[in-house]
Amino acid sequence: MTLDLRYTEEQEQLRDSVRAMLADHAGWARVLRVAESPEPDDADLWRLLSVETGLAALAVPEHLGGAGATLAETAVVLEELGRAAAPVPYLGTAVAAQLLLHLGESDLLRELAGGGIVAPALPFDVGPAGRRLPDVEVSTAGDGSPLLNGTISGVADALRATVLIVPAGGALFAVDAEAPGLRRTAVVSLDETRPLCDLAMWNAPARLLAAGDRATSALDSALVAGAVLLASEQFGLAQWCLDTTVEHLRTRYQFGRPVGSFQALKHRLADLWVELVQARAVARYAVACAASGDPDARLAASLAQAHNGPLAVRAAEECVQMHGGIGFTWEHPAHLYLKRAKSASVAYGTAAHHRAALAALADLAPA
Amino acid sequence: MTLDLRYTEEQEQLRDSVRAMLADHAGWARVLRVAESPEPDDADLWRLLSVETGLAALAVPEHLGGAGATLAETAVVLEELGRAAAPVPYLGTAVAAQLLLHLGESDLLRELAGGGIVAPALPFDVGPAGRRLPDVEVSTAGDGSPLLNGTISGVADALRATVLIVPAGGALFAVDAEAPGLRRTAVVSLDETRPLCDLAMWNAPARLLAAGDRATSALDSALVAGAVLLASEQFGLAQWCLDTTVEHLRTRYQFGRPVGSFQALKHRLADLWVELVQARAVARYAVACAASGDPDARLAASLAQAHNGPLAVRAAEECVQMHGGIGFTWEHPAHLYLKRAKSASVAYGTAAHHRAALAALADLAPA
Amino acid sequence: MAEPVTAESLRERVDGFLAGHDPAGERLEFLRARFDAGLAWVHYPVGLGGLGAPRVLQPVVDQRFAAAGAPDNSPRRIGIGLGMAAPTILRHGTAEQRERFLRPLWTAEEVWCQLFSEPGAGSDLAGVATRAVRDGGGWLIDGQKVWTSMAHQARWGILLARTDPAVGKHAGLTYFLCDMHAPGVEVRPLRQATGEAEFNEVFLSGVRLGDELRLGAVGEGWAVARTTLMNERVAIGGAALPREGGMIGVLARTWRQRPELRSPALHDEVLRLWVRAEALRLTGVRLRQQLAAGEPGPEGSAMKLAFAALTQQISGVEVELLGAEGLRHDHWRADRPEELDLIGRGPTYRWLRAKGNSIEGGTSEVLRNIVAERVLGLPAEPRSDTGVAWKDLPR
Amino acid sequence: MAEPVTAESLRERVDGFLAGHDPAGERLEFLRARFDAGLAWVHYPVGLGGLGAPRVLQPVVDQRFAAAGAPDNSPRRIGIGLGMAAPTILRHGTAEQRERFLRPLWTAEEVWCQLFSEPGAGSDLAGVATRAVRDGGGWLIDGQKVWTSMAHQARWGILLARTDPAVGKHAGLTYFLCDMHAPGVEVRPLRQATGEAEFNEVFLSGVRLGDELRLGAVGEGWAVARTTLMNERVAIGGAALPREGGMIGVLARTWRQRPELRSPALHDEVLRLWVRAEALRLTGVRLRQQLAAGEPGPEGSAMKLAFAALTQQISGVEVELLGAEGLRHDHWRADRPEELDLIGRGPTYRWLRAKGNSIEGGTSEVLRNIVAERVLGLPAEPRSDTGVAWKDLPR
Repeated sequence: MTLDLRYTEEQEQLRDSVRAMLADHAGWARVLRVAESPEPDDADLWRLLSVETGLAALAVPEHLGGAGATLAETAVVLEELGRAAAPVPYLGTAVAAQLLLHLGESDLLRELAGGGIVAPALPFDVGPAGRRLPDVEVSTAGDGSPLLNGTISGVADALRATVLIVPAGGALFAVDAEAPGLRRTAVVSLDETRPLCDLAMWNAPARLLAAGDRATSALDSALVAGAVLLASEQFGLAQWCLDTTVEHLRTRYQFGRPVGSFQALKHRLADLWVELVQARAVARYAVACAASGDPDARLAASLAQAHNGPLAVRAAEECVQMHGGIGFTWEHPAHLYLKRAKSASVAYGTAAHHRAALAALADLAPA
Repeated sequence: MTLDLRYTEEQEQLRDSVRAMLADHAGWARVLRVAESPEPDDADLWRLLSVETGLAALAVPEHLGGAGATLAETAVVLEELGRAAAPVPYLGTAVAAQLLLHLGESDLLRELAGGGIVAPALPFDVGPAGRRLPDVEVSTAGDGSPLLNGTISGVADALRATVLIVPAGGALFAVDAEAPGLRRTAVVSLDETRPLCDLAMWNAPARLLAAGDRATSALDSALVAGAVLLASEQFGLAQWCLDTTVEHLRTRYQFGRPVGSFQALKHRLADLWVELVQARAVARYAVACAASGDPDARLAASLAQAHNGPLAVRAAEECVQMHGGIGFTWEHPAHLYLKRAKSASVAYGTAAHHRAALAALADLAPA
Repeated sequence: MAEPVTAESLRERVDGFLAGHDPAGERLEFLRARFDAGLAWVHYPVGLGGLGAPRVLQPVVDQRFAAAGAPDNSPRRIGIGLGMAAPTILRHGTAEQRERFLRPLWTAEEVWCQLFSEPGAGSDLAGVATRAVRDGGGWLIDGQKVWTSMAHQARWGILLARTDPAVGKHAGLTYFLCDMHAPGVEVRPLRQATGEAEFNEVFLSGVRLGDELRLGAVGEGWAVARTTLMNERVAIGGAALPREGGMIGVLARTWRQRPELRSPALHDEVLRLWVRAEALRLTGVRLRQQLAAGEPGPEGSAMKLAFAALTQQISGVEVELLGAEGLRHDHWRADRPEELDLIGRGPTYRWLRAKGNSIEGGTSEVLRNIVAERVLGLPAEPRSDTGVAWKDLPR
Repeated sequence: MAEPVTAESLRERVDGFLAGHDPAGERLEFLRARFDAGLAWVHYPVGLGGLGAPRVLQPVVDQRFAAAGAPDNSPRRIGIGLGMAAPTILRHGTAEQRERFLRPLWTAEEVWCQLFSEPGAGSDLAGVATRAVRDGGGWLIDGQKVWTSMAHQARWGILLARTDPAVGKHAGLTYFLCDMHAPGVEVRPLRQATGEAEFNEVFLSGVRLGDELRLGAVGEGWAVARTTLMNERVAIGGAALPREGGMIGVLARTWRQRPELRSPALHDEVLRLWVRAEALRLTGVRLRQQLAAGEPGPEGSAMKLAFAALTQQISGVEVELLGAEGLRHDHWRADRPEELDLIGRGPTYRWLRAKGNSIEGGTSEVLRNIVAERVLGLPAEPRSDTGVAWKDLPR
């Protein structure tokens, strides 16, 4: 074990600046307004994160317009986006970037670095462990170019995407979001800070990106990256829930004393903190493995999801409960985190799927 | 649902008298001494329960020397024996009685009612759900009488038994405990209030009790009765743990206040009480079903074990933890209950086995 | 009335009543007549809708009326009136108050709501800040209440208000019957995490209430409120359900009907929840048998605690089982449902709404305190709020 | 000593030392010489076994000695001396005390034990009742201590005793170094649920201690004890283990090697525990990286809490997996083990012994209080024991 699980000084600086920016531009009242609106995300915030600061293309090489950083820095940004429950298509774009990097797709990486949104066209619960890909059929147009037919339900971060990356027939295709025959239908989603949509394709023209092993390996690495990055977002979300609950309990009085002085609540929060300490360690290990191409990356990704998915839900649930009635109202941010945590716990494979994957990876065969 | 889940007045009186008797004759210091001794159980207490009061043969009909009561009364006695962690072979004898009643074996029932110990020769973890029976072979002596060969490990309540009931080759046999070729070896057991033993048979002469469907159905009903009765013992044990912990916390002072005034402990004990309330209901339902031959009896037995087995362990664990250091010493009774609860959680099928059985009984098929 | 009332005599009375009153006739007229015949709530006194009969005989009457196709008084809609206001008025009200309020309450002509909780007084109900100040012969009320279900439909509210801030928090309270149509009462819907607005905020600004609307003596509000709260806890418990009759049935059916969703890990999870749901159901069966036999126990608190935890977990597993499909919500409209229905909408709704089960009607934390102290007899925590004037308590 | 000590210079020093001292020679002589050369604990001051070097450089020295096959000072056997007594003597001791005690402590010539806990003062350590009364120029000690590991081997004990019962409980304490060979010290083995007697009760009856054995000022005992306790918490954490290096490895191997025992429900249980064990292991890896970088954090408390819960659950599942076979115990002899070993014996031993993990070295409840207040910054509970003379506290 030589992987460093700490944050670098640069990463801490990155965190500080992202947190300050989100405090100014993604306060929860604004997040709630975006969630209530028919808009799928916060276009202004996305512009800030992509065009203006380049944070959306951290891992894209500098010569393609990116920042030349790694997954490890991307994960730090996601911790902060989780803290803010920020309504931006950052995760999907980061996963797309991993896939495109794997394929060396310079043009799309350049588009992404320029503020374009490239979205993996995957049901949100498909991950390195989890459900199978939907069947999308590939046919051929008169000019020999590929056409796609099929539906993909429950896709995240795709409603404002400019390009979709569609797995079909064992290969990977790029589909222009404005392509004829492609329809996106917004889904009323549990988590309106990251709403899902359904994709339908009728002879949608597509461009082949990769086929065979090359496609499989690119998709695998993207799915692992998704599980890994999401674990950092979940950690950040859970940390917000703990911090916010602690703050509330320090200042809320009942029975003539701060509610946070009641021992039963203190012990539950202490236990939650114990879990959070571990959530950070597994998230950092997963990031370190994925960023360095360590052979343990796949196991680390499933470990991180098996641990952090349920933890984030539990943190959000405790946050609601310990706020009492106020935490159950629409006008308090807790429900935004609750919904996002639950939605994220399904994303890139549920904890149950990841434990099943670990059974194989850690040689613990079923009964 | 017309089964009455309450205790009758007679049952409450029975409970009072058993509790008073055990308070006089099975205080924990005595239980500890028996557990430490090479003796498998408390022979004096057994004499009191069997010969002197007839409590060991409650369910045996009066014309065979028993009390002519039912499983429901036997279960009340077991609640109290659980409370006392009493070192007597009551459970095994009660299960044997069910089996013998099913077969109409008057002679053995009479022996049992006279203070004899009849033990089912089953590994302690064999139940209506759980592991399979060990293979015991049946051969024939020169005079045509059956001989048994094989080993049965981890049998409870058998060390002082006068007769063993052995399942072999799909049939049921009675084997005299003094029979040549039968060897009982005491096992150093986690729970020395109900120690296990290993049985080895080399051409042990046996008497056929039943074969075929009759044997299967008698064994099934005995195993269901075992799971059902044990659930009441587990409830009684858990109730002792809660009561004792509450009493300790009311009288133990730390930080200038009774430890029981600390909210974190109060909430944990309240949660435990919530489980206990349910444990009593499922135990009484199982008893009511088994006593009345309700077709739901098998489901009720697995439900009761799936619920009460883990609950009793948790109650004993909380008892140890909330007593602090003193609860971890040999000279405090908590460890006797801890060990008995864990041992009982394996008996007649573990909770995991019973949940698997419920999957079939409640039509919840596996993946 | 010298003769004791029995199940048999009650059945006869109902049959006699039905002979003279057509169950298919005008609903309100029928209900009023039933009340006047003492067949509303038979354990209430004669003249107030009852016969002074044992409470356990009520089902005999209800079943007889239901069998005859008689109209009911929409008991779920007027649950707060029946469950909380009525027993409190009966116990603490004057003859005039009982006379005035109980009949229209029972016939559902007048809906009631409960004005207890405040933004600053949730778990600590005795800490309410809403002021009631003497104003001529009556009272002037100012304050804000919250989590008031049915306030937008209610004619009357049971109100806890502070009449003396200079004494200890329990001592300075008085209980009122608040006219929800009085000037200064403003009801605003309170939207919750599900998007709905089951509840309301109620703003009381210079609301004038006559002294005849005071229930119990000045300064006795906490004692009166305890009657209300005690009855709230008894009321919770719900009806007897068959196996898989509750939320577990939804999960079990999805498991059975959608084999493609199953995974081994969730199988055991479903089974664990099934065990807990069935254990809780049997606990309810046993509790009802005890109540019917006149042996009430504290198990109702256990049921509320277990129910809240269980519904939260079952619905959480349902969403997980469905995967991305389980993340689809039906709508976020700010509906105003009048009854809690955890089954009617989809999995995400169930999961969100169930979060409220451990908060409403006494948080699970408060309930655990009560169980620990009143059921188990564990000592109270050292208090920080006794012997201190309410106005001097930190808030 | 003007030059700063570096890893390189330390390696040179060790090599120089080894050139002059044969690692295969007489053990005690070698250890004493190592101490005198400042190569015992390099962060201690010069003259007291150290070089005033950064603490993080200690492994450099230890590894160099180990590589040369040098004898060690059996660090686990003298853990209480190294981890608790030494830092306290260093910080609060007089020059004479440091001189007298640190060298034989480090060389393991003198084993130490801790005389803090009492039957009536466990979680509430500051409530100790053992009295120390002035007796001429020294002190007379009377009382009873409990949970004292190594007392039967120890030459010295660190002792917390009450010198003034008439003041608040923290203010009336004084800290002593107790001569375990003094008349009136009686050590009795304390048998625990496992059957073993790892610990002792220590009865102190009229034990005379000279005033030179007082550590810190009279009435300053609590402040001195805090140094000890702080170091106890730092000490817990254990060594870095490879994946499956702990108790989870035993369970995983049984799962792999005994397919006939497997059941689907336990499969998911084993996987859940595997996830938690690996998460905890990685947390330890990260914590050690932080410590090595000189950035200590409060995560050690998290590790102790999680470790206790996890070992209890893993061993519980192991017994369940084995079924009746898992109920076989090896022996109930009252052995006196000197080291905690959760792996060496069987499943039932592991399960029983792990119960102690959430009690010893600060119960999990006390630790949660500390985390809530010191890490999360949640407010303290109202105290019942401040501003009250110790003798007047309810007990």
